[in-house]
This record gives sequence, structure tokens and C-alpha cells, in this order.
Amino acid sequence: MVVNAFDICLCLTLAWLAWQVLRSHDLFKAVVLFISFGMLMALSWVRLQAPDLALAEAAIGSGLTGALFLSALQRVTGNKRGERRLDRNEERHDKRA
Amino acid sequence: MTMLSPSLIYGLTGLLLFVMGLAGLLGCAELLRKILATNIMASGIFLFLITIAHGSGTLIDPVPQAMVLTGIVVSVSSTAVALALACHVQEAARRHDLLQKKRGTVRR
Amino acid sequence: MTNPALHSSAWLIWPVAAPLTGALLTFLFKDHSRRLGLFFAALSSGLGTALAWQILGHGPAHYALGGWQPPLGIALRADGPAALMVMMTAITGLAVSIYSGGYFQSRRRNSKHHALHSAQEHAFWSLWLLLWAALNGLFLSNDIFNIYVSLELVTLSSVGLTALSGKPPSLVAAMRYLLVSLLGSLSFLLGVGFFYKAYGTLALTAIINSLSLSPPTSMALALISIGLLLKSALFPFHFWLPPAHANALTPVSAILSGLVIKGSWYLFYRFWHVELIFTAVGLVPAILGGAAIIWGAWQAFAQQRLKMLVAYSTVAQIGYLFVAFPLLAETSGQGHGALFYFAISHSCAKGAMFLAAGTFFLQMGHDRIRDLAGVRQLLPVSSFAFGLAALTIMGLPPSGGFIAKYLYINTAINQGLWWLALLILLGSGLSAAYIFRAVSAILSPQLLRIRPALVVSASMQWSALTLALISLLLGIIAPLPLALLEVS
Amino acid sequence: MTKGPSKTASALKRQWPLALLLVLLFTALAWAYLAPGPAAVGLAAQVDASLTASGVSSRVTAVLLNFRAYDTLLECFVIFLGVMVVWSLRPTTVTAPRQPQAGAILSSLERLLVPLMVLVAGYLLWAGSNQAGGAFQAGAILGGAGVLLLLDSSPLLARLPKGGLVWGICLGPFYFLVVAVAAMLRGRHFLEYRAPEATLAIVTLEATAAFSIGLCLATLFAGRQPQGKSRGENSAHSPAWEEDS
Repeated sequence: MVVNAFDICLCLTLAWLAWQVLRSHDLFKAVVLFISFGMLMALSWVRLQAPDLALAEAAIGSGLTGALFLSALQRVTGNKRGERRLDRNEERHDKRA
Repeated sequence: MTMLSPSLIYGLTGLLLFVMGLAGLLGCAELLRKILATNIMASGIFLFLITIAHGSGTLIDPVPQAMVLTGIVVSVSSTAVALALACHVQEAARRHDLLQKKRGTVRR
Repeated sequence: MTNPALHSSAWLIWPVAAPLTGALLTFLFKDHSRRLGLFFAALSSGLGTALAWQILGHGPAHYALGGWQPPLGIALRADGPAALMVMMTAITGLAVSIYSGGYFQSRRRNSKHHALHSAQEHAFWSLWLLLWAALNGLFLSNDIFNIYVSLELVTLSSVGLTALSGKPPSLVAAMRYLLVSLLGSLSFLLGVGFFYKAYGTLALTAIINSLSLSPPTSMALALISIGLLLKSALFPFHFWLPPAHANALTPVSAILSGLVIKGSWYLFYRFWHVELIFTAVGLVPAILGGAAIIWGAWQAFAQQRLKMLVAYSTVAQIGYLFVAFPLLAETSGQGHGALFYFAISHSCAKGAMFLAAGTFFLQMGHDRIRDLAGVRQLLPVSSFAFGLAALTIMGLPPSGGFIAKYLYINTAINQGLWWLALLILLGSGLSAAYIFRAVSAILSPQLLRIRPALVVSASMQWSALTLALISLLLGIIAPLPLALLEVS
Repeated sequence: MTKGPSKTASALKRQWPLALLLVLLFTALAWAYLAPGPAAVGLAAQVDASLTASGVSSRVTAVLLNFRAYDTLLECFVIFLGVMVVWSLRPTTVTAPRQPQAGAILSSLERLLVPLMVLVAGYLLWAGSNQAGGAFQAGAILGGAGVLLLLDSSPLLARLPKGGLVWGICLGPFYFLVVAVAAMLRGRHFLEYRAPEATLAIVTLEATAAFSIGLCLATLFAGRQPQGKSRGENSAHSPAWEEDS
């Protein structure tokens, strides 16, 4: 096997995606980028003749891990929203008092 | 650059991802981001291990591949634990803040 | 195997398999988790002791799992040090288990949150048994990837145990512990990859025997060492330990300080037990260890809470575990003896100390050192246990700690490492200072103003005392453990 | 590969000592990777030589479930442990069971997808013995099906008895232990099985492991122990940590 443009592109995209995951301001965006990162990782493993692993990575490493992150994110931000509501209620309460 | 084989490039990418994940783990403040960073580190290591399977011979070595499969499951398990714990930590912090706030208003 | 002295023995798998089964069963049968937990703790302890006895009688053993010899398969391997570690886990583990039985019962009796305490106890038993299995697996495994999997088991179960109390400080500590530990595991795994690339095998003894320092193998060793140092909380990496150990439930603190730390330390020992490395960077762990001794003692002295004091004392004692690495370089066996003697007596003494401190906490509702004065009248057995354990931590005769420090200083002087001997003396003085602060409060003759009813059970007091007595006894029966250590 | 370090440096402007350290680390790693050292041939040839005795023709499956089955045994316990830890974290809060908006699209998608996913999982399991696929992939697909059901708050999972869930989670590791110890009772080593009966052992091991892994993954996604009626009672006690040690 020789290196072709595809390999190099894939590697660069992987590194770029990882970078975006770490620095994007929005956590939701980071998680979505992470899922696509996992998919590309699976693609590179197909390229390295490891289809078993590509399947596992796509299903577990990218899919399920991504789902876990999304649900955790929802729980955290959902709470933030709840907190805001609680604060507002408290304020109202204070004013009335 | 004919001496470069694909496995070499992917191996280096794996190491790079490891270091980038480390940067995220040490440099980012949010817990969720730190956990994402450990996942990126793990992916980098897995990529590195898979390139080892190509090694020197023509045969592909199944042992590193089995290691990666095991590693993926271990990693998803620890990610799930970390995420659950992070949610609890943030909830605890929120409750603490609320408590402080309440105390503050009472004092006022 | 290449070494004809090794014999194959099925005893090696049982200290792992028995607690694993116990973890599953306690998880399944929620209503009987205490009885099942105690039964499997006793069983695992007995099997660990049997293994040590076997090794002492018949020499080192190995066991090819699935009948596949390495490098294709995974083998377990037990020599003297490994058997000693399994034995240490058996003793401390059994005492902590007996303590936990009474601990959860007392807590439930004195609280209105029955459901909550039952849930905690249920989770405790299955996590603890799984941790026990993973530790035994760690001590006995001879395959570096398998060690990685066992390390992850140890990490996740210790994190679960740390977070069990549910208090915000312990949750935060557990989170930090998990992140540090994950970093350590990943570093270890990358090192495993480098080793496999270089040697084409995962068998630890094969790798160590053919080790030669080249860029890839040095990198592997560095990655593995850093990973293990992170997990053992040696000085610059110690920041996560005190909050995690001090805020956990009492039996958990004893387990973390007494046993879990020793797991990664033991692995470090196995990787570094090569003369080659000492010539290159042998002094690095010793210097870090020296810093840990002084920093940990200093911090322990400044603490206001008893459990925090004991936790910082662990930071200092981890220093002793690493400071002796230069001693392993030349001499025949005294350096090893010192190192392992310190490990086992620290495990018993620190376990006893945490158990006693937790008893005070449960009885008094706090662990502020200042306000503990007079506790002796209420809890004479636990106070006595704390005092006895303190003897070992300070290294006074006739305790196990004294033997360890005597061996340390003796070996250091024989090798002309005067600074090391002085460092160990200085460390002993510092530990005497902070221990004295705690002991003088606990054993003070001051009378309690109010005498609350006793809420702790007898099993909690006596298990701590037994463990403290064992740490003392280690000073008297020194030849036996040292003989076991010689088996290799 | 000059791109990597410079990227690391550019993005961590405020933390340049850390960036510098990491650039150095990457250089060291790359150097160790490229530098000459002992290079081994790996275990491919040995795996091939023992493949017929392992009972399966897929090399990765042979390594995972026969040569290095002990790793896989422990790994089943790792994922079981994950569930245990997540369940042991006390619900300290009154907020937040997710409120899934079960749309019509999701429902019909689910009706279509879930049986399909179960079928695919079965196929992967069956294919695993001689080509790509195996217990983990099948388990992951099953877990995905479980996640879909959870997203829709399908009554299927709610109706599942809690005891059944606990037994299902334990089934995989438990069966693994049983197979391992059964081999010892027949005078062999722990986890020792050889062709021809190895095939049966491996297939049943994979099936139970896939089932439990799928269940564990779905449970991890759900995030907390299904508590039925006792839940209200537990969350009412949330500040209990304030009183005890």
C-alpha cells in the first residue's frame, strides 16, 4: 500500500475535527462534531483493513458515546434552564415580600 | 515521500490526537469538554494500536485489534460513569449556589 | 515457560474468581447483600491466604488461562511479592469488611433514611468485592494489557466507592479522581502499545527480561511510569488524594488508603525492578518520594480534621514507598524487604487508623481534632487501636513500621546513601509531630461534658483494634513475611 | 506532520507553557515512534497456527473469546461495573427525568427500526465466527435499539420487570464465569475449551455477552436505576447527606 491523497486528507480532517471539538464555544456543536469525528475514525479503520473495529467504533465509540453525551448535555442545560426559572420565581417572591 | 506507508501516517495522527486530547483535558474548564477530550485521547491510542497490527509482516496481527475492541468497550463504560458523575457534580454545585443565594437574601 | 522453577497451580485464579462471583451475587440478591458480602469477603480472604501459603511452601507459580501459554494467551504469575500483596489484601480486606457490616447497621439504626442507607450498603458490597477481585487480578496478572483492564476495573470501582457517600465534596473529589485516573490509564495503554510494537508480546516478565533501552522502549516505560505515578498519587500528582480519601465513607477511606494505592505502586515496582533503569533515572522516584514525605507531613500537621490528617499522612507515606527505589539497585534482598514491609504494615496501620477515625466521626458527629478530647472514655477500644496504629506510622518499636524503617536505614547506610537515611529519620520525626497532635487529643484525660449514648457497634471497634494489633505483630513475626518475599 | 504542533501552539495562546510542553511531548512521541528500536513480528503467525483449535475461523474472534478470553471476561465486568456505579450515584435532585417528545416520526421510525436492529444484531452475532462482526458489535446494535425505545419512552421498557433487568445485566458476566469454572470442573484450565466443543461455547458466550452488553448500554443511556414506585420516596430524602458522615 502506498499513501494516497485520501489518507492524508482523512488524517488532516481527523485532527481538524478533534481541534474543533475542543475549542468550539457551543458544547452541543462540540458533541455533534465528536460524533462525526468518530465516524471518520471508523472510516480510517476500514482503510486500515479492520472492518470489525470500524463497525464497533461506529456503533459504540461514535453512536452510543455520542448519545450518552447528548443526554448528559440535555440534563445539564435542562437544569440550567430550570435554575433560571427558579431564580425568577425567587425574585418575584422577594418583591412580594 | 514513497517511504511513507499509510500506517505510519495514521500512527502519527493517532499520537497527535493523543496529545490534542491531553491539551483539552488539561486546558479546558468544562467537565463535559474534559470528558470529550479523554475520548479523543482514547481514539488516538486506538488508531495507534491498529497501525501496530500492520507492523512489519504482511499478515495483519489480530491481537492489537482485539485490544482495541476491548478498549472501546472499556472506554464507553468509563465515559458513561464520568458523564453521570459530572451531571451529579453540576447539580450539587447548583444546589450549593442556590443555597448560598437563599442565605444571602435572608441576611439582606 | 522459560523458568523451570515455576509450577502450574490453579490456586492462582480463585482469589480473582471468588470475589467476582460475590460481586454478581450481592448485586443480584439485594436483600441479603450483607450476609453474602461477608461470606464472600471471608472466602476471598481465605483463598488469598491459601495462595500465599501455597507459594511459601512450593515456590513461585504460574497459570495459563484457557490453557494457552503466553505470548498467545494470558498467564497469571505469583511469586513472593505478589503473594504478599494478595495476603495483605486478604487481611486488610477482611477487617474492613467486618467493620463495614457494623458500620452500615449502626448508620441505619441512627438515621431516619432507611431506604437510602440500604441502597448505599447494597452498592458498597458489590463495588467492594469487584474492587477486591480487580486488585488481586492486578497483583497476579502477568500480561500488560490485562493489567490495563484490571486497572480500569480498580479505577471505576474506587470512583464509585468514593462517590457513594453522596456529599458534594465527595462527588467533586470522585470526579477529579476519575479524570486523573483515566489520564493515568490512557498513558499506561499508550505505553502498552509501544511495548507491543517493540517486543511483540504482552507478557510482562518476557518484556522485562528482554528490556533494552531504545527510544520506543524508553518512551513506553516513561508513559507507563507516569500513568502509574498519577494513580499512586506520588508528590506532584497527589492533589486529588486527600479530598477523595477524607470525604468518602469510612470503610472506603480505609480501602483506598490501605489497598488501592498499593495496586499501582506494586505495578510500578514490577516495571522498575530492572537494574538498567536505576542507572538511568533511578533517583527520580526517590526525589519525588522525599518531597512527598516532607510536604505530606507538613500538610498533615496543619489539618484541623482527623480524617484529613490521616489522608495527608497517606500522602507522606506514599513517599516512603517510592523513596526506597534506589535501594533496590544493588543489594540482595534487604531493599525489597524494606519496601514491602513498609507497604504491608502501612496497609494494616492506615486501615486501622481510618477505621478508628470513622468510629469517632460516627459517634461524635464530627472529626475536629480539637473537640475530640475525651473520646477515650466513650470509645476505649477504638482509641487504643488508633494509638497502636500510630506506633506503626511513627515507626516506633516493636511495630512493623519500625522494622521497615530499620531495614531502610540499614540498607541506605550500607550503600552509602546517607542523605536517604537522614531523610527517613527526618520523616519519622515529622510524622511523630503530626501523629502526636491527634493522639494527644484522643487519649487526653479530659472528661467529656456530655456523655452521649453509644451508637457504634462492637464489631466496628474490635475490627479496627485487630488490624492495629496485626500491624504491631508484624514487628514481631518479621521472619515469616520476609521468607515469603524471598520466594522468586 | 509539522502542522500538528503549530496548531496546538496557536490555539492555546493564553496557556503557552502548557502548549510548549505538549509540543515537546508530541515531538518525543513521534521521535520514539519513528526511531529505530527492536521491532517485533507480532503474534499473527501464532494466532494462525492455533486457529483450528480455537473453534472459530475469525481471527479476531478467536483472540477475543479463546486465546485472550480472560480479558473479555474482565471487560464484561467493566461494563457491568459501569452500570453499578451509575446506579449507585444517588439521585440528589428533584429535576430532570428527560421529557421525551415522542413525535409521530420517531414512533413509526422506531416501529420499523427496532425489529430491524434486532435482526442485524442477530446476523452480526452469527457472522462473527467467520467474518466481520461479533458480540460487541451486536451488543452495540441492541443497545442502540434500547436507546431508541427509551427516546420514545416506549411502554416496553417500563413494563419490563426490574428484577428482569438486573438478571439480564448479570447474565453475560455470570455465564462467562460459569463456562470458565465448568472447564475447571472437567479437569481443564480456567476458560479452557477447544474445537470442536469450543464453537458452541463461543457462540453461546457471544450471544449472552451481546445481550447483556446491549442491555447495559441502554441502561447507561437511561442514566439511573428504574425505580418504579419507590422513586418519590428517594428523591424526598435528597438532602440526607447533610446529616450523616
